[in-house]
Amino acid sequence: MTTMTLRRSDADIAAETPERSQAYRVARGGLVDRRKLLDFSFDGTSYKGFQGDTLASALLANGVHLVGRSFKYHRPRGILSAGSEEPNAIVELRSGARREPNTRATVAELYAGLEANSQNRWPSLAFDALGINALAAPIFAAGFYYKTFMWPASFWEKLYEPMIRRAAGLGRAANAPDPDTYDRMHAHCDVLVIGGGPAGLSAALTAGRAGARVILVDEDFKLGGCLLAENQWIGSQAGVEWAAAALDELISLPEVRILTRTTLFGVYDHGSYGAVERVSDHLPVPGAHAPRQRLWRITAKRAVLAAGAIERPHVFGGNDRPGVMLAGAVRAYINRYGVLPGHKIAVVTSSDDGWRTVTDVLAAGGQIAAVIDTRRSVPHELRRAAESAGATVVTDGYVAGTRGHLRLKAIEVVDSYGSAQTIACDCLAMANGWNPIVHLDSHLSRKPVWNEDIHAFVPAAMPQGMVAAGAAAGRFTLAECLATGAEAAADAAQHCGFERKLYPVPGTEPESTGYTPLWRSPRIKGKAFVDFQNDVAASDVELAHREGFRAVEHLKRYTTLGMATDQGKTSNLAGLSIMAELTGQAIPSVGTTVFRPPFTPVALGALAGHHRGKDFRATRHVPSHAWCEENGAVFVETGLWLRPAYFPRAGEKDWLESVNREVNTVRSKVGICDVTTLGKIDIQGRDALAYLEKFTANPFGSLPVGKARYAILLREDGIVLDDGTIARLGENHYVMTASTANAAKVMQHMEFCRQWLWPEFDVQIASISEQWAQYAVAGPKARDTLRGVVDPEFDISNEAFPFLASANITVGGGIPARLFRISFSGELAYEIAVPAAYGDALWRAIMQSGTPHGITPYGSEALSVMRIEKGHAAGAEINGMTTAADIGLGGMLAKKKDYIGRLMKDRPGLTEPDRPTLVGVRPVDRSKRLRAGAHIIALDATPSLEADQGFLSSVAYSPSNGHWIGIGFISRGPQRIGEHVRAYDPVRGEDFEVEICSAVFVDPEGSKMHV
Amino acid sequence: MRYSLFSVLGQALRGQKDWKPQWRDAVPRTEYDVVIIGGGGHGLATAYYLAKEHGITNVAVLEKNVIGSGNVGRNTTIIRSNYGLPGNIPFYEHSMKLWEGLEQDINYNAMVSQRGVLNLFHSDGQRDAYARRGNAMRLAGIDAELLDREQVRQMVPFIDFDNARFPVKGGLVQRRGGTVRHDAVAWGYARAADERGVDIVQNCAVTGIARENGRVVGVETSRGFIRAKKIGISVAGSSSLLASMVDMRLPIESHVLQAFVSEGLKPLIDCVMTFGAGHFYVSQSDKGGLVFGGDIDGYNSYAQRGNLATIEDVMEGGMALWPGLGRVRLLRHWGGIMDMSMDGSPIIDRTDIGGLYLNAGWCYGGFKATPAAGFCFAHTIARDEPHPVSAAYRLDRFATGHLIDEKGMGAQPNLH
Amino acid sequence: MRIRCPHCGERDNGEFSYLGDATVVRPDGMNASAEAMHDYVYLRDNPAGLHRELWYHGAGCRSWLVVTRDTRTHEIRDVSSARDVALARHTGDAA
Amino acid sequence: MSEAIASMWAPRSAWAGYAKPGRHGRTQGEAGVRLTLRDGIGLATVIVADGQTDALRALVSERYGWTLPEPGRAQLFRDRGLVWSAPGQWLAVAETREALRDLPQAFRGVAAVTDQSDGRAVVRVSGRNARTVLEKGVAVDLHPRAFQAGQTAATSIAHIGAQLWQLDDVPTYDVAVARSFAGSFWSWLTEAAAEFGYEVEQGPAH
Repeated sequence: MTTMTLRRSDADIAAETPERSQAYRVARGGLVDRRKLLDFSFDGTSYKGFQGDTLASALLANGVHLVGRSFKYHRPRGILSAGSEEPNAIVELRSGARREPNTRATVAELYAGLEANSQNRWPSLAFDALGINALAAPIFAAGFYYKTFMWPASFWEKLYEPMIRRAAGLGRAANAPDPDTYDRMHAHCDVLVIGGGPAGLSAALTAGRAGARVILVDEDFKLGGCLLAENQWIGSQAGVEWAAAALDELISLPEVRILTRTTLFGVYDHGSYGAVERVSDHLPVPGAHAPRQRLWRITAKRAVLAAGAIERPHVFGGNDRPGVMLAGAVRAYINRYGVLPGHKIAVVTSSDDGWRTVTDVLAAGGQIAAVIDTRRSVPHELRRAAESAGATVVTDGYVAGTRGHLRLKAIEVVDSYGSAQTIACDCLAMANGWNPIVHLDSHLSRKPVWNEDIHAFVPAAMPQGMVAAGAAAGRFTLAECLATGAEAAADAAQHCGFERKLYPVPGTEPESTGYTPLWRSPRIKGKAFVDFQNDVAASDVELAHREGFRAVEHLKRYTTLGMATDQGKTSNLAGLSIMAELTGQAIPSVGTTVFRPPFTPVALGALAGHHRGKDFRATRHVPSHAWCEENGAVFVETGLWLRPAYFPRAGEKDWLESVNREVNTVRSKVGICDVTTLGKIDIQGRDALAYLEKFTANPFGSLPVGKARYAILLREDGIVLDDGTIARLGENHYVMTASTANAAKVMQHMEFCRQWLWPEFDVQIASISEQWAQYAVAGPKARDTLRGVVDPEFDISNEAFPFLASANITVGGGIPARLFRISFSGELAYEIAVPAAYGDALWRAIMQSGTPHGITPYGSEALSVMRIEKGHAAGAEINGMTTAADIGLGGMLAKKKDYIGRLMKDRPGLTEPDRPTLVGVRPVDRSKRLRAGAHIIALDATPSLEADQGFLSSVAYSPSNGHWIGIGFISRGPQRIGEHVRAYDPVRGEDFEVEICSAVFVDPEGSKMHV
Repeated sequence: MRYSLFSVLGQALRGQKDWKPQWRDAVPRTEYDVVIIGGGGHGLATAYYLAKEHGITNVAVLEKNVIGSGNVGRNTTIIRSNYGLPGNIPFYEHSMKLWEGLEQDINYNAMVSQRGVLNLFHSDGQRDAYARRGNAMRLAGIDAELLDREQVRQMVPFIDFDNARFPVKGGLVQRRGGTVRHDAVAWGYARAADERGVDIVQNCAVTGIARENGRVVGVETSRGFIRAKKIGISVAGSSSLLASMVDMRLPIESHVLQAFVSEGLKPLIDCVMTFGAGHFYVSQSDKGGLVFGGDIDGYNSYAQRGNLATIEDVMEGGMALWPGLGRVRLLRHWGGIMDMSMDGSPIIDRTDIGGLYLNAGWCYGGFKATPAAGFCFAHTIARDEPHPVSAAYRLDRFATGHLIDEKGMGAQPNLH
Repeated sequence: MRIRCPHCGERDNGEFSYLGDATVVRPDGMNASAEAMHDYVYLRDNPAGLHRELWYHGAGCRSWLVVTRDTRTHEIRDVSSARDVALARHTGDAA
Repeated sequence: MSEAIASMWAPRSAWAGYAKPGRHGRTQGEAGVRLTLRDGIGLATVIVADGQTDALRALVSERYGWTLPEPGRAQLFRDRGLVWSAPGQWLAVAETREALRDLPQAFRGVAAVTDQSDGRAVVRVSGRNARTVLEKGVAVDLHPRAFQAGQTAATSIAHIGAQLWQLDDVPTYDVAVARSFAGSFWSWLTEAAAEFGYEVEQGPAH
């Protein structure tokens, strides 16, 4: 038997003298590496711990129990558990941009230099000013805020709410971008084993030996689960040794993947699972090129849920006092970490396994102050052992209250006769039975079922290939864990096509798991907490009952029970049991809480992975991108594309001057613009024309080979989907363009029509958007410019290649190209396409060829100005709400064919004469700047919704006109040309007179395109 | 007992012993003037306004589960009236006005918090669309401000202004928008309706709707037949299932929308903020949790849970907008079932069946509409004609083409 | 969610986009009525249970698929090529 | 055409501006991943006309000695052949674009052919950690029990549409993405490969 290295008085404990390093560390034993001493700090005080410690075990080794303040009452809180269920010991880990609020000290691995701070306290943890809230606890009952803070109404935002918000919340998030990276991994397996305790290890061994692809996931940094925390034997080996041997064998199996430090947080449909691996959280900072965490997206044919169970606290007065712990946690700190959590430890138990604590404490050299068993009969040998160690043993008793402030000093015990006594102790271990971890199987909306034998919810019929084993299935003995894990895995492997083979399970010591839970102490002194973190007391459950919040969902929402960061892992059942008692129902009749993913909280960064900053979404570059960058283009995000917006030149004072120059140059000389972003679709096949006739709203039957035509597409509801051009390259060969924004949508729609609506058509459709670099070359000198790049055998004169002509040509001495004579700008214009690898070369060649003609590159801004000058509808007009008639193209629609959208476009609401219709607008005072989004109202109107007559959709400064112009939708617009109205734009403080005019501001006859 | 600071203080001294159930758990009677199917926010508000505005108190609200267990308790608590189309604007503004006086009206603190709703934009086109919307709001007398990048930076300095894939160019803010404690809305309306005599019947599932001569006469329920002169359906998420009981097909699909909450944090963000270049919106609850969401999962579902692809999409949006969130942890995510309508707008109307009324199709915008939906649905039921502010929400608008399609997505519910 | 594309095998639902009800049939041709078109475009059974629905494997083989799925549990009973289903439907019309 | 212009007509690599030859990422030990940029290869979409699958099968066999692959399969010999890409659709692959130049003519009436040689950026991923790197982005099971040499998948990687095919059991993969996405794909690929160290090299020029 070992003894403690130091014996300390209570006064010493209260003083928390840091220089007495690791005073509570047992001399030997535990799984920490005592050769690796680590420095760390908590609230600015330095301590030492060992490799293999958690922050919690290291703090306990140093006698630190007080680690946090509660949410509402700011009560001092300590360390309840030794695992991820911890509600109390949550701290801010690290600092600066890496600060991690609400980190559970019980799972935070110790590393050299770890820095942690308590949270939700001011000015200090020991003296928290808001501790005064505890005094006001009689007022701050559940739901009190629904009943007050209502007068006067304006005070809520100004006074009450800011006050509440400052007081509420827990830790502080970092206030800088997260400097670390997050990785993502897709993994597939036959058998996923969740949990690396005895059941999980047994399962992984069985499935792995069968040859199945196995993934074993455990949230801990060490495999073994309860074997690490308990003194148990498997065959001739200590449990820990058996686990180590199992791990060795698993590592030797090539198809077994072991993921430690990995929490399986969510179960999704069809065998999809989410897990997060904390790759670098046990290090001061991630290594070079290493992520902080990695999201595992696992697809498994079968899963064995061996996640274990969570011990239940007792509900009695002051059960939240630092020093009050779960009994299993006390054993874990002793056996795994070599730490005695107290000098004089008392045990309150409703189960046989609580008595193990007595054995373990004594074995570690600790003192047992008392054992209170809430049951009538206790095995004699257990009682004798405790009494012979000097402990007071009370049966059929309970704990009513606790004493101490920042640390437990004594408990008030009531015996079976109802008489009370005070027993001094600095740690109380609670053993009230175990709840199987049913969280994961309830993620797919399965409700667990009540098992009266073990007084706990257990998984119901499991969803989609999952099966529970071991403690997670309510099979608590070590023998059952090993056996059920193996059986579940053997079945799973068999399902996946492997031989079902069970290996002999090694023997274990007999275990008694009998217990009769005490849901709450009959007499309670002080506040008895059900949900520690959210400060929900038994009295709050009573109040909820009184006010009619009796269903589990109401109870939870009214009291906030189970809604804290621990999701009520240690509290839900206690709340239900009290409500059951109050309503005279059985526990399952009150209801079950549906646990939501994630099992434990997951960093947002891990779920986002690579996709942040510039990598949030892909960036598509146009073929001329390199040239544009070299030449100082200003780029703009257009969907996923990055397009050159304009090309500033030295001496130009703002973007407008550059854009004006680009427009003027195009209109007077020549310009080149990268229009590769357009969708380009190749359509071939015997029925290509028949298909297009049904697909497009305007007729195409008469389009000859070598010609292009504007195309208008409707949705089936009669609204315009998109517009583009269709060129006929051959008898059964067309190429269509779609707008940049709608390219993917149009392609999907075409496939829908081909595959689903009209499968009988023999038509082949391929996207060629990426294959071709395509440039608009526009302006009076466009032909002269192109002449310099088009191979000489091709005649591109106006006669040979008139407006709307299209042809396959070659450039640069045999490079295949496509030439279309189409114009968005209203000028003599071409679009020329070459295979994208030659896009850069073509651009440079055109720039060179155009230099004598004064060519300018122009960007999306000038492109937009020129299309507005021509009154062409684009994205702001084809906005999903407008009909072809609305944008002035009603006359183009075919009369004699069936096509998508034909019937629905004629509904009365879409054909009303008052519908806002596309027209132009110009300011009466030509110096005024129009703004898109301004509404149109009559000159004498009082602004109101009823006065609204339309709005401006697109505006531009027109260098050709020398003033701002706009196009937009105005009720009966085309009939009101010349009328003056107001452009009403209060969000930008503008309201001035404008004139309704034709939407075509430049070359209304369209003669320039035809020269 | 009336709720006030004094009653709370008084009860603090008496150990909170005198509080009574906030509403009676009523046993259904055999006949009512009006039966409202659905004890969510809308159904309870409808019952309250039937009693308050129209003096109709012989009303039952039938809820298959417990009240407030549907979308009123599963949403992200946002209220706003920043719509752009004339069919929507007056309705949502009416709702906003009701929110502004709600707590005093029903004597229940639902924590209506007008902390502002900020919609970010990232392109000139988006700016113009928001300007159009803001101007429409201003025309209707609703507050709206267009902010430039620097003004946005002052409101939310922590978002990514330096390295963003889609740089923030500005925002549209409605300062009267904000959040409300969602559960309290259901409970508050329940308590206020109960006080006026409405029966709130829980655990009472409607299994059939009985008709005689083209008129409804009552409902079959798990607790027996209940006669009713008029029946209002207010069961967002399940509207099609109820409609199928009278052989109606609706322009609605049921879809799952996920919502998310982070661990509790000290105050970080003081408004509701929406990302304009991805699916992400966020606010912070009074308890400190960041409440956020994104796009619907996109497929028909009644399962109240979603899948990882959407979760990742939302988190990517969150990290892109607010890279300081990387180490903040997601605490919980869940799903609610939306009535996704064919134009993204709701229906408050009579049906072709006498005495049967429909309140449906709220997409993911139903919570903010709760007071006005109740108010207008009560009006429609009581007067047999639409209330002027909800007059556009007709069931036949899909046939007539009077669509209210704010997003311009057309007849595909999962795109709204 | 995982969808077993009949051409590509099982894939994550993120690769697919959803359109909706596959039981409604477009009233094709010049004789179609506006009323029938309205029903096709707007009205849905929206069942809680098995639902035949159209998905597009956009990030894979660009096939439209008819998926039979339970909307209460997301369980998928069948996935077929939409074109095959459509061709069978057309053949059925002719017969 | 002037001589000055003629000298300009050089194709530009889809990876130009993004990929830099040499060793990157983790510096210790041998690079775990080798990234070979495959420029100048020939690619073409072949879509069979209705009812012509048998005719196409015969044609590819007679004319090119290729096999028409079943769904999910790639039939390549010395970097030439067909990769299945969709029902009735294949991607023809050759070491040069010229090698596929006569395809449209050869398949006339049987299949529609569209050149995609410039539409895709192709990178060959090999080395010890090749599969692991791809598994970071590919949701398809690449384990040898599920995916072997001669198999292909059209899928998405980091939100970018991609087609990959496995060339051998080492394993070596070719990954093709749309050309305009090359920069973003490269950003993902190199971030995924950095922890193993990676070597970038230009593929053989043709």
